[in-house]
Amino acid sequence: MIAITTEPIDVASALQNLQTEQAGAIDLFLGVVRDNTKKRPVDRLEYEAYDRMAISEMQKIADEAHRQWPILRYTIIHRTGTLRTGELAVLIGIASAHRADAFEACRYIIDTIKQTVPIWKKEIFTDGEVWVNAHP
Amino acid sequence: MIAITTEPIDVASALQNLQTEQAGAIDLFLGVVRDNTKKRPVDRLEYEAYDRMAISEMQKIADEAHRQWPILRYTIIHRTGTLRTGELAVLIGIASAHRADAFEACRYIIDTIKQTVPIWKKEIFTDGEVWVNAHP
Amino acid sequence: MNSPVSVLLFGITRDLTGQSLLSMSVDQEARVQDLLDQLYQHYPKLADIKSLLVAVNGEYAERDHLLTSKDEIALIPPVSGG
Amino acid sequence: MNSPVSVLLFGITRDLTGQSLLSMSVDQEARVQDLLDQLYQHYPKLADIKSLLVAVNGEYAERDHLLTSKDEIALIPPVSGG
Repeated sequence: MIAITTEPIDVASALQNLQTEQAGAIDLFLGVVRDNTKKRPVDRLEYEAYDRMAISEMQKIADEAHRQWPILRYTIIHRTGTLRTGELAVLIGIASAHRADAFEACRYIIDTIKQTVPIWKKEIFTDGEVWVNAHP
Repeated sequence: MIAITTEPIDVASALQNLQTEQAGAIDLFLGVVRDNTKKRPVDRLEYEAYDRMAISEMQKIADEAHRQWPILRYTIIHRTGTLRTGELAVLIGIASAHRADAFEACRYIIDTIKQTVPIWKKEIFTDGEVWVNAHP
Repeated sequence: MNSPVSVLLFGITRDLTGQSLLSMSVDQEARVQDLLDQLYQHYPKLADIKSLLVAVNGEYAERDHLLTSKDEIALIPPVSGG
Repeated sequence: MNSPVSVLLFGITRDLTGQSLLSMSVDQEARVQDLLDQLYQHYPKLADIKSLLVAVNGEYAERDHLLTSKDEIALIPPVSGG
Protein backbone atom coordinates (compact mmCIF):
# COMPACT_ATOMS: atom_id res chain seq x y z
CA MET A 1 0.00 0.00 0.00
CA ILE A 2 1.35 3.40 -1.05
CA ALA A 3 -0.29 6.67 -0.10
CA ILE A 4 0.22 10.39 0.16
CA THR A 5 -2.10 12.00 2.66
CA THR A 6 -2.69 15.29 4.42
CA GLU A 7 -4.20 13.41 7.38
CA PRO A 8 -2.16 12.30 10.39
CA ILE A 9 -0.52 8.92 9.75
CA ASP A 10 -2.32 6.13 11.59
CA VAL A 11 0.31 3.64 12.76
CA ALA A 12 -2.18 1.10 14.09
CA SER A 13 -4.02 0.77 10.79
CA ALA A 14 -0.72 0.63 8.88
CA LEU A 15 0.32 -2.21 11.14
CA GLN A 16 -2.93 -4.07 10.57
CA ASN A 17 -2.39 -3.69 6.87
CA LEU A 18 1.04 -5.33 7.17
CA GLN A 19 0.02 -8.37 9.17
CA THR A 20 -0.28 -11.70 7.45
CA GLU A 21 0.00 -15.25 8.74
CA GLN A 22 3.37 -15.82 7.06
CA ALA A 23 5.02 -12.72 8.54
CA GLY A 24 7.56 -13.39 11.28
CA ALA A 25 9.08 -9.92 11.21
CA ILE A 26 7.77 -6.41 10.73
CA ASP A 27 10.07 -3.42 10.53
CA LEU A 28 8.38 -0.07 10.82
CA PHE A 29 10.30 3.13 10.16
CA LEU A 30 8.76 6.42 11.24
CA GLY A 31 10.13 9.78 10.15
CA VAL A 32 9.21 12.32 12.81
CA VAL A 33 9.38 16.13 12.81
CA ARG A 34 12.19 17.15 15.18
CA ASP A 35 12.31 20.40 17.08
CA ASN A 36 15.78 21.27 15.99
CA THR A 37 17.76 21.39 12.76
CA LYS A 38 21.29 22.71 12.88
CA LYS A 39 20.52 24.22 16.28
CA ARG A 40 17.89 26.54 14.80
CA PRO A 41 14.47 26.07 16.41
CA VAL A 42 11.88 24.79 13.93
CA ASP A 43 8.36 26.09 14.34
CA ARG A 44 6.82 23.81 11.72
CA LEU A 45 7.49 22.00 8.47
CA GLU A 46 5.56 22.27 5.26
CA TYR A 47 5.65 19.28 2.96
CA GLU A 48 4.43 19.35 -0.59
CA ALA A 49 4.43 16.65 -3.22
CA TYR A 50 3.97 16.30 -6.94
CA ASP A 51 1.43 13.67 -5.97
CA ARG A 52 1.02 11.78 -9.23
CA MET A 53 4.75 11.42 -9.79
CA ALA A 54 5.54 10.86 -6.10
CA ILE A 55 3.18 7.87 -6.05
CA SER A 56 4.67 6.40 -9.21
CA GLU A 57 8.25 6.92 -7.97
CA MET A 58 7.38 5.27 -4.65
CA GLN A 59 5.83 2.39 -6.58
CA LYS A 60 9.09 1.95 -8.51
CA ILE A 61 11.02 1.83 -5.23
CA ALA A 62 8.60 -0.71 -3.74
CA ASP A 63 8.83 -2.84 -6.89
CA GLU A 64 12.62 -2.77 -6.75
CA ALA A 65 12.55 -3.73 -3.05
CA HIS A 66 10.23 -6.59 -3.97
CA ARG A 67 12.78 -7.80 -6.51
CA GLN A 68 15.65 -7.63 -4.02
CA TRP A 69 14.01 -9.05 -0.88
CA PRO A 70 11.25 -11.61 -0.17
CA ILE A 71 8.72 -9.08 1.09
CA LEU A 72 5.26 -10.27 2.11
CA ARG A 73 3.61 -6.87 2.52
CA TYR A 74 4.66 -3.25 2.51
CA THR A 75 3.14 0.07 3.47
CA ILE A 76 4.52 3.44 2.44
CA ILE A 77 2.68 6.55 3.61
CA HIS A 78 3.97 10.09 3.24
CA ARG A 79 2.15 12.98 4.76
CA THR A 80 2.00 16.45 3.19
CA GLY A 81 0.87 19.83 4.46
CA THR A 82 1.83 21.54 7.70
CA LEU A 83 3.48 19.36 10.34
CA ARG A 84 4.59 20.25 13.84
CA THR A 85 7.19 18.75 16.16
CA GLY A 86 6.42 15.15 17.05
CA GLU A 87 4.16 14.51 14.07
CA LEU A 88 4.90 11.68 11.65
CA ALA A 89 5.99 12.72 8.16
CA VAL A 90 6.55 9.26 6.74
CA LEU A 91 5.91 5.63 7.61
CA ILE A 92 7.60 2.69 5.90
CA GLY A 93 6.49 -0.77 6.98
CA ILE A 94 7.79 -4.10 5.74
CA ALA A 95 6.52 -7.55 6.67
CA SER A 96 8.65 -10.56 5.81
CA ALA A 97 9.19 -14.09 7.03
CA HIS A 98 12.64 -13.28 8.45
CA ARG A 99 13.93 -10.13 10.05
CA ALA A 100 17.00 -9.37 7.93
CA ASP A 101 14.79 -8.87 4.87
CA ALA A 102 12.43 -6.52 6.71
CA PHE A 103 15.27 -4.35 8.03
CA GLU A 104 17.11 -4.18 4.72
CA ALA A 105 14.08 -3.50 2.55
CA CYS A 106 12.78 -0.86 4.95
CA ARG A 107 16.09 0.98 4.99
CA TYR A 108 16.45 0.74 1.22
CA ILE A 109 13.00 2.25 0.74
CA ILE A 110 13.42 5.23 3.06
CA ASP A 111 16.95 5.94 1.74
CA THR A 112 15.72 5.86 -1.86
CA ILE A 113 12.57 7.89 -1.17
CA LYS A 114 14.79 10.67 0.11
CA GLN A 115 16.74 10.63 -3.16
CA THR A 116 14.16 10.29 -5.92
CA VAL A 117 10.59 11.01 -4.83
CA PRO A 118 9.28 14.51 -5.71
CA ILE A 119 8.37 15.67 -2.21
CA TRP A 120 9.72 18.89 -0.75
CA LYS A 121 10.08 20.09 2.80
CA LYS A 122 10.23 23.68 3.91
CA GLU A 123 11.51 24.34 7.39
CA ILE A 124 9.86 27.32 8.99
CA PHE A 125 11.91 28.80 11.80
CA THR A 126 10.93 31.52 14.18
CA ASP A 127 13.17 33.80 12.12
CA GLY A 128 12.90 32.65 8.50
CA GLU A 129 12.30 29.66 6.27
CA VAL A 130 14.23 27.37 3.96
CA TRP A 131 13.47 24.70 1.36
CA VAL A 132 15.60 21.79 2.54
CA ASN A 133 18.42 20.75 0.14
CA ALA A 134 17.43 23.33 -2.48
CA HIS A 135 19.13 26.48 -1.46
CA PRO A 136 21.89 28.00 -3.52
CA MET B 1 12.04 0.92 28.94
CA ILE B 2 12.54 -2.83 29.23
CA ALA B 3 9.76 -5.25 30.10
CA ILE B 4 8.70 -8.88 30.06
CA THR B 5 4.97 -9.31 30.06
CA THR B 6 2.33 -11.96 29.62
CA GLU B 7 -0.09 -9.33 28.26
CA PRO B 8 -0.42 -8.56 24.54
CA ILE B 9 2.20 -6.01 23.44
CA ASP B 10 0.64 -2.56 22.98
CA VAL B 11 2.38 -0.94 20.00
CA ALA B 12 0.66 2.43 20.40
CA SER B 13 1.80 2.90 23.97
CA ALA B 14 5.32 1.72 23.12
CA LEU B 15 5.38 4.34 20.39
CA GLN B 16 4.23 7.06 22.76
CA ASN B 17 6.97 6.05 25.12
CA LEU B 18 9.57 6.51 22.35
CA GLN B 19 8.51 9.94 21.19
CA THR B 20 10.56 12.94 22.21
CA GLU B 21 11.02 16.34 20.62
CA GLN B 22 14.55 15.58 19.46
CA ALA B 23 13.64 12.33 17.69
CA GLY B 24 13.66 12.51 13.91
CA ALA B 25 13.59 8.76 13.37
CA ILE B 26 11.94 5.81 15.07
CA ASP B 27 12.61 2.25 14.05
CA LEU B 28 10.22 -0.31 15.43
CA PHE B 29 10.89 -4.01 15.03
CA LEU B 30 8.10 -6.47 15.73
CA GLY B 31 8.65 -10.19 16.03
CA VAL B 32 5.43 -11.94 15.08
CA VAL B 33 4.31 -15.57 15.47
CA ARG B 34 4.24 -17.11 11.99
CA ASP B 35 1.98 -19.94 10.96
CA ASN B 36 4.73 -22.03 9.51
CA THR B 37 8.19 -23.18 10.52
CA LYS B 38 10.04 -25.54 8.23
CA LYS B 39 6.74 -26.31 6.48
CA ARG B 40 5.25 -27.81 9.64
CA PRO B 41 2.04 -26.07 10.76
CA VAL B 42 2.43 -24.34 14.12
CA ASP B 43 -0.60 -24.38 16.40
CA ARG B 44 0.90 -22.06 19.04
CA LEU B 45 4.13 -21.02 20.68
CA GLU B 46 4.95 -21.06 24.34
CA TYR B 47 7.53 -18.59 25.53
CA GLU B 48 9.12 -18.72 28.94
CA ALA B 49 11.78 -16.53 30.48
CA TYR B 50 14.11 -16.53 33.43
CA ASP B 51 12.62 -13.13 34.11
CA ARG B 52 15.16 -11.64 36.48
CA MET B 53 18.12 -12.58 34.31
CA ALA B 54 16.33 -11.83 31.04
CA ILE B 55 15.70 -8.26 32.18
CA SER B 56 19.30 -7.78 33.26
CA GLU B 57 20.66 -9.28 30.01
CA MET B 58 18.35 -7.01 27.98
CA GLN B 59 19.57 -4.06 30.04
CA LYS B 60 23.17 -4.95 29.16
CA ILE B 61 22.25 -5.04 25.48
CA ALA B 62 20.47 -1.68 25.69
CA ASP B 63 23.44 -0.17 27.53
CA GLU B 64 25.83 -1.44 24.87
CA ALA B 65 23.57 -0.03 22.12
CA HIS B 66 23.59 3.28 23.98
CA ARG B 67 27.38 3.26 23.93
CA GLN B 68 27.53 2.49 20.21
CA TRP B 69 24.78 4.76 18.86
CA PRO B 70 23.30 8.12 19.88
CA ILE B 71 19.95 6.76 21.03
CA LEU B 72 17.37 9.13 22.48
CA ARG B 73 14.91 6.53 23.75
CA TYR B 74 14.45 2.79 23.54
CA THR B 75 11.73 0.28 24.31
CA ILE B 76 12.24 -3.45 24.57
CA ILE B 77 9.23 -5.62 25.38
CA HIS B 78 9.20 -9.40 25.25
CA ARG B 79 6.03 -11.33 25.76
CA THR B 80 5.88 -14.73 27.47
CA GLY B 81 3.18 -17.37 27.77
CA THR B 82 1.07 -18.86 25.01
CA LEU B 83 1.07 -17.01 21.69
CA ARG B 84 -0.87 -17.75 18.53
CA THR B 85 -0.25 -16.87 14.88
CA GLY B 86 -0.20 -13.13 14.29
CA GLU B 87 0.55 -12.18 17.90
CA LEU B 88 3.59 -10.09 18.76
CA ALA B 89 6.33 -11.88 20.67
CA VAL B 90 8.78 -8.99 20.86
CA LEU B 91 8.94 -5.27 20.19
CA ILE B 92 12.16 -3.29 19.89
CA GLY B 93 11.81 0.46 19.39
CA ILE B 94 14.58 3.01 18.98
CA ALA B 95 14.23 6.76 18.70
CA SER B 96 17.19 8.78 17.47
CA ALA B 97 17.86 12.08 15.77
CA HIS B 98 18.90 10.40 12.50
CA ARG B 99 17.64 7.23 10.88
CA ALA B 100 20.86 5.26 10.44
CA ASP B 101 21.33 5.10 14.20
CA ALA B 102 17.76 3.90 14.79
CA PHE B 103 18.04 1.11 12.19
CA GLU B 104 21.46 -0.07 13.36
CA ALA B 105 20.71 -0.01 17.07
CA CYS B 106 17.37 -1.76 16.56
CA ARG B 107 18.92 -4.53 14.54
CA TYR B 108 21.80 -4.93 16.98
CA ILE B 109 19.37 -5.28 19.88
CA ILE B 110 17.12 -7.92 18.31
CA ASP B 111 20.10 -9.88 16.96
CA THR B 112 21.77 -9.89 20.37
CA ILE B 113 18.58 -10.69 22.29
CA LYS B 114 18.28 -13.85 20.24
CA GLN B 115 21.80 -14.86 21.27
CA THR B 116 22.08 -14.07 24.97
CA VAL B 117 18.75 -13.46 26.71
CA PRO B 118 17.35 -16.43 28.68
CA ILE B 119 14.01 -16.76 26.94
CA TRP B 120 12.86 -20.02 25.40
CA LYS B 121 10.32 -20.79 22.76
CA LYS B 122 8.50 -24.07 22.36
CA GLU B 123 6.78 -24.66 19.04
CA ILE B 124 3.64 -26.70 19.40
CA PHE B 125 2.60 -28.38 16.18
CA THR B 126 -0.52 -30.31 15.49
CA ASP B 127 1.64 -33.44 15.76
CA GLY B 128 4.26 -32.73 18.41
CA GLU B 129 6.34 -30.04 20.03
CA VAL B 130 9.92 -28.82 20.08
CA TRP B 131 12.05 -26.39 22.11
CA VAL B 132 13.59 -24.21 19.42
CA ASN B 133 17.42 -24.46 19.11
CA ALA B 134 17.70 -26.89 22.01
CA HIS B 135 17.13 -30.29 20.55
CA PRO B 136 19.88 -32.87 20.37
CA MET C 1 5.82 27.69 -35.46
CA ASN C 2 5.35 27.78 -31.67
CA SER C 3 3.33 25.61 -29.36
CA PRO C 4 2.32 26.16 -25.73
CA VAL C 5 3.40 23.79 -22.97
CA SER C 6 2.36 23.92 -19.34
CA VAL C 7 4.91 23.66 -16.58
CA LEU C 8 4.16 22.76 -12.96
CA LEU C 9 6.35 24.37 -10.31
CA PHE C 10 6.96 23.04 -6.82
CA GLY C 11 8.91 24.01 -3.75
CA ILE C 12 11.63 26.56 -4.26
CA THR C 13 10.84 26.95 -7.97
CA ARG C 14 7.35 28.09 -7.09
CA ASP C 15 8.66 30.49 -4.47
CA LEU C 16 11.29 31.94 -6.83
CA THR C 17 8.85 32.47 -9.71
CA GLY C 18 5.73 33.23 -7.71
CA GLN C 19 3.89 30.78 -9.99
CA SER C 20 2.68 27.22 -9.52
CA LEU C 21 1.73 26.77 -13.17
CA LEU C 22 3.32 28.43 -16.19
CA SER C 23 2.25 28.29 -19.79
CA MET C 24 5.32 28.60 -21.98
CA SER C 25 5.47 28.98 -25.73
CA VAL C 26 8.27 26.82 -27.17
CA ASP C 27 9.45 25.85 -30.66
CA GLN C 28 7.80 22.74 -32.03
CA GLU C 29 11.05 20.82 -31.93
CA ALA C 30 11.93 22.07 -28.47
CA ARG C 31 13.71 19.82 -26.00
CA VAL C 32 13.88 19.96 -22.21
CA GLN C 33 17.08 22.02 -22.38
CA ASP C 34 15.42 24.61 -24.64
CA LEU C 35 12.57 25.02 -22.18
CA LEU C 36 15.01 25.42 -19.28
CA ASP C 37 16.97 28.05 -21.22
CA GLN C 38 13.76 30.00 -21.78
CA LEU C 39 12.79 29.69 -18.11
CA TYR C 40 16.23 30.87 -16.97
CA GLN C 41 15.84 33.94 -19.20
CA HIS C 42 12.49 34.85 -17.64
CA TYR C 43 13.42 33.82 -14.10
CA PRO C 44 17.18 34.12 -13.68
CA LYS C 45 16.96 33.08 -10.02
CA LEU C 46 16.06 29.54 -11.10
CA ALA C 47 19.67 29.14 -12.25
CA ASP C 48 20.73 29.37 -8.59
CA ILE C 49 19.10 26.05 -7.72
CA LYS C 50 21.89 23.58 -7.39
CA SER C 51 20.32 20.70 -9.24
CA LEU C 52 17.13 21.30 -11.18
CA LEU C 53 15.54 18.31 -12.89
CA VAL C 54 12.59 18.15 -15.24
CA ALA C 55 9.80 15.59 -15.34
CA VAL C 56 7.70 14.96 -18.41
CA ASN C 57 4.39 13.17 -17.84
CA GLY C 58 5.45 12.14 -14.37
CA GLU C 59 8.83 10.67 -15.33
CA TYR C 60 12.29 12.17 -14.97
CA ALA C 61 13.38 13.34 -18.43
CA GLU C 62 16.81 13.87 -19.95
CA ARG C 63 17.83 17.30 -21.23
CA ASP C 64 17.45 16.16 -24.86
CA HIS C 65 13.91 14.80 -24.38
CA LEU C 66 11.62 16.18 -27.11
CA LEU C 67 8.56 18.11 -25.89
CA THR C 68 5.03 18.17 -27.24
CA SER C 69 2.16 20.47 -26.34
CA LYS C 70 0.34 17.57 -24.70
CA ASP C 71 3.09 16.94 -22.18
CA GLU C 72 2.68 17.61 -18.48
CA ILE C 73 6.01 19.16 -17.61
CA ALA C 74 7.23 19.75 -14.06
CA LEU C 75 10.30 21.38 -12.58
CA ILE C 76 11.80 19.16 -9.91
CA PRO C 77 14.14 21.01 -7.55
CA PRO C 78 16.22 18.90 -5.13
CA VAL C 79 13.80 16.65 -3.26
CA SER C 80 13.64 16.54 0.53
CA GLY C 81 10.90 14.08 1.45
CA GLY C 82 11.03 11.62 4.31
CA MET D 1 31.03 -31.41 54.36
CA ASN D 2 28.13 -30.90 51.97
CA SER D 3 25.91 -27.87 51.35
CA PRO D 4 22.61 -27.63 49.49
CA VAL D 5 22.20 -25.40 46.43
CA SER D 6 19.03 -24.72 44.53
CA VAL D 7 18.91 -24.96 40.77
CA LEU D 8 16.25 -23.43 38.53
CA LEU D 9 15.37 -25.28 35.35
CA PHE D 10 13.84 -23.80 32.23
CA GLY D 11 12.73 -24.95 28.81
CA ILE D 12 14.06 -28.29 27.68
CA THR D 13 15.93 -28.85 30.96
CA ARG D 14 12.64 -28.70 32.84
CA ASP D 15 10.97 -31.03 30.39
CA LEU D 16 13.86 -33.55 30.50
CA THR D 17 14.03 -33.62 34.31
CA GLY D 18 10.36 -33.06 35.08
CA GLN D 19 11.48 -30.47 37.64
CA SER D 20 11.50 -26.68 37.64
CA LEU D 21 13.50 -26.41 40.87
CA LEU D 22 16.05 -28.87 42.21
CA SER D 23 17.84 -28.85 45.53
CA MET D 24 21.26 -30.42 45.09
CA SER D 25 23.78 -31.29 47.73
CA VAL D 26 27.29 -30.36 46.61
CA ASP D 27 30.75 -30.26 48.19
CA GLN D 28 31.59 -26.99 49.90
CA GLU D 29 34.30 -26.26 47.34
CA ALA D 30 32.12 -27.27 44.42
CA ARG D 31 32.35 -25.42 41.12
CA VAL D 32 29.84 -25.14 38.28
CA GLN D 33 31.41 -28.11 36.52
CA ASP D 34 31.01 -30.29 39.61
CA LEU D 35 27.32 -29.44 39.81
CA LEU D 36 26.86 -30.24 36.13
CA ASP D 37 28.61 -33.58 36.55
CA GLN D 38 26.24 -34.45 39.39
CA LEU D 39 23.22 -33.36 37.34
CA TYR D 40 24.35 -35.44 34.36
CA GLN D 41 24.60 -38.47 36.66
CA HIS D 42 21.04 -38.04 37.92
CA TYR D 43 19.59 -36.92 34.58
CA PRO D 44 21.70 -38.37 31.76
CA LYS D 45 19.39 -36.85 29.12
CA LEU D 46 20.67 -33.38 30.03
CA ALA D 47 23.96 -34.32 28.36
CA ASP D 48 22.11 -34.42 25.03
CA ILE D 49 21.49 -30.66 25.06
CA LYS D 50 23.92 -29.22 22.60
CA SER D 51 25.05 -26.24 24.62
CA LEU D 52 24.07 -26.02 28.26
CA LEU D 53 25.15 -22.93 30.17
CA VAL D 54 24.83 -22.12 33.86
CA ALA D 55 23.89 -18.84 35.46
CA VAL D 56 24.78 -17.95 39.03
CA ASN D 57 22.79 -15.14 40.62
CA GLY D 58 21.46 -14.05 37.24
CA GLU D 59 24.82 -13.92 35.44
CA TYR D 60 26.37 -16.39 33.04
CA ALA D 61 29.07 -18.29 34.98
CA GLU D 62 32.20 -20.09 33.83
CA ARG D 63 32.65 -23.79 34.54
CA ASP D 64 35.22 -23.06 37.27
CA HIS D 65 32.99 -20.59 39.12
CA LEU D 66 32.88 -21.47 42.84
CA LEU D 67 29.41 -22.13 44.28
CA THR D 68 27.98 -21.23 47.67
CA SER D 69 24.74 -22.32 49.27
CA LYS D 70 23.34 -18.79 48.92
CA ASP D 71 23.66 -18.79 45.15
CA GLU D 72 20.65 -18.81 42.83
CA ILE D 73 21.76 -21.24 40.16
CA ALA D 74 19.97 -21.75 36.84
CA LEU D 75 20.48 -24.07 33.92
CA ILE D 76 20.38 -22.12 30.65
CA PRO D 77 19.72 -24.32 27.62
CA PRO D 78 20.13 -22.70 24.17
CA VAL D 79 18.00 -19.56 24.15
CA SER D 80 15.35 -18.92 21.52
CA GLY D 81 13.71 -15.61 22.37
CA GLY D 82 12.65 -12.99 19.89
